[in-house]
Amino acid sequence: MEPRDTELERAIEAILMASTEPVEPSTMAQLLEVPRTRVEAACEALSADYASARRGFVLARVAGGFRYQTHPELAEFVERFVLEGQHARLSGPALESLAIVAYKQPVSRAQLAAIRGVNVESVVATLLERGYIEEVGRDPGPGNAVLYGTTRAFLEHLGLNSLADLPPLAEFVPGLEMVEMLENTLLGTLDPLEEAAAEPPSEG
Amino acid sequence: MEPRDTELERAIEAILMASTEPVEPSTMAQLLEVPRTRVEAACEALSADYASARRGFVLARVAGGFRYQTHPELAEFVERFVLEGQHARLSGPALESLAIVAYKQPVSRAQLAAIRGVNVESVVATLLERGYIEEVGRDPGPGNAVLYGTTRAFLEHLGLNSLADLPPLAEFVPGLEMVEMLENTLLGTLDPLEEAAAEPPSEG
Amino acid sequence: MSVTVTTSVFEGPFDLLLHLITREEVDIYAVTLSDIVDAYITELERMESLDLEVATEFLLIAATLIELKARRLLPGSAELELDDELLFEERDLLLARLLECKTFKDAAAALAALRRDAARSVARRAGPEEPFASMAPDPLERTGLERFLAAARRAFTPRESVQLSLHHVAPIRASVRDAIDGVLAAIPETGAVTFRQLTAGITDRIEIVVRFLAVLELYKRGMVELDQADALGSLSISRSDGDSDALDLTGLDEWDADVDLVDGEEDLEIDLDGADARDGDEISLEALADADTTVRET
Repeated sequence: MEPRDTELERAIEAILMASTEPVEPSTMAQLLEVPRTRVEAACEALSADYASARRGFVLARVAGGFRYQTHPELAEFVERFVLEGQHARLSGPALESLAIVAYKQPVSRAQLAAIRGVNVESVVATLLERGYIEEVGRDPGPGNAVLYGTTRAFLEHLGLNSLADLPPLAEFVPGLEMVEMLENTLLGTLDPLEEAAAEPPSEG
Repeated sequence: MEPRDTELERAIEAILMASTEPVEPSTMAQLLEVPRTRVEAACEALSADYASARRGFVLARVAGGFRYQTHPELAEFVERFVLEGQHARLSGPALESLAIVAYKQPVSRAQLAAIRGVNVESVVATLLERGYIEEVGRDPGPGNAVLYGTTRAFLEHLGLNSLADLPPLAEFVPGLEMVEMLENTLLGTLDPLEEAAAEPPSEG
Repeated sequence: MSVTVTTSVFEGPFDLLLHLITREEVDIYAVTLSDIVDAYITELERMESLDLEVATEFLLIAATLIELKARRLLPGSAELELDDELLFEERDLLLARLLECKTFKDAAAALAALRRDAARSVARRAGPEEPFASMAPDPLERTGLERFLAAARRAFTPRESVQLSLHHVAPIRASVRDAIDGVLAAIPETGAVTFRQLTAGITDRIEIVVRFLAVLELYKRGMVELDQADALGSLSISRSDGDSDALDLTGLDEWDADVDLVDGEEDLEIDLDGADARDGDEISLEALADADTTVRET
């Protein structure tokens, strides 16, 4: 392990304190004329310092950069103080569409609509307005549909460093029990009870 | 001397980190439900901590309040960062709205929303705050909507002498029918389908 | 045109159907297809006047459900056999779409949880103090004329017309049969493989769903054993004991859902500023109700 470079750490602290958004290690490396790896090591050392000294703030890695933010344990006090930034929450449909964009990007409006089964015009407008998604290109196929992807603001909003930090989609593929339930209800060929229940065409 | 109250200090650190303005001790005292003198003592203890640990930031007392700022010894790096390292940019939606104001001025908030197809409230607030747009009059029609236009600062920042220096719309706008559609939109013939697509007020 | 819609309508037909099927989780066998169809139609009837765009998908799914119900009420009936293959495809697709819907619903819930955690921290936004604050160049200056003009171009480009697919299913090229081959090849002779390993590197979720269906099919045929320690745990798949190497694929016809719908695809283009499309705003549910009645009378 290398010895700690206090002067480098101090410079990083000053820069991060002056920044309004996460600062990428490469930006700091360039400004401070040191290798990127040393910046990252210094940030980690600082972060550990703050944690062991039980500071009320943390040095977090978000959207590819480092930033100061309040310690989650103190949310109660901070919430009382700061009203800003508390965006209106997203509706269920908006959140589900955002999840689809996050995992399927780049994705067109039509693809999104096909998965959701409904028109997504207004939901896409909301997500664009909030800055969580943006145009990232055009479909090369006929129609040249606009393709959407998630933004830095999306990562910041979720407190993620990169898209790779999203939980893998495979985690959400429904469990066996759920599949069986859907299957039994829709297909219904396996279950004798079900077939018995089908015999009188009862009036609903 | 009283024993140090670590929990109080942590809460103060979090509040100061979240604030964009200096925070008065009386405000913190009220919020944290402790006497003002204890808040001041805690701030002084923190400030001494940072100094003895040679942090890159200081807890300064400014205009009656406390705030974090960079350590004067590191001014060189902060200056370099502010000049070169910051990526403060306007968001896509803000820039698009600004473009509409620039080309269509004077324009009302409702007209802007009609073209952008989304709520423009927060975007207009940002542009006003930055001084890129300003009120230039009132719509003579019903409602007397505020009309916006771009400012001198807008031109200066883009390196233009006058609005006449903006490339004409036709140069990059494809075809006449588009312009017609745009004019129709500006005249307020909102598309009914689009109204139908308004977001439901649901919350997931 | 003003449309009053319930939340469930706006969440879409798959959400609605999923909700109807899963709301009585206590006893899964207590829910019959008949109940679901009735409840679904009831929901549809509650939507008094439907926006064409919203209605189409709902109606297509209602039609599939009614078909399935009709098929169920006439077990072994010869007349329906011609349509069977098509119907099986439809229901497999419907199942796949429901699983997909559920997948993204859960993913959305996970995002919401991340967001809740993230919201407990507030980032420092104060920026630099003076004199540094006034040194910072203006954001617009950094933007430059070129990027500004690009934004203008975007702002003044007419928005795309909405593509409304008349099919309630997207073109799917994955076949359960192919997936079965793939799954079988991937299961080691001894030991188990997890579902995640089976789907490693697959990014298209419909492919994942089809793989899942393939695993289930193999399970039904007694060719593989499934083990899932807990409800959300990983699913491990191993070969059944005494598994004969001969795989009888002839019985797979029913499952051969090589559902490439590209040929039959008809897209209805609705131009946002075209007036024509609005004639069909009000969609009567009578036709559907009739179909339902017919089924009941049979």
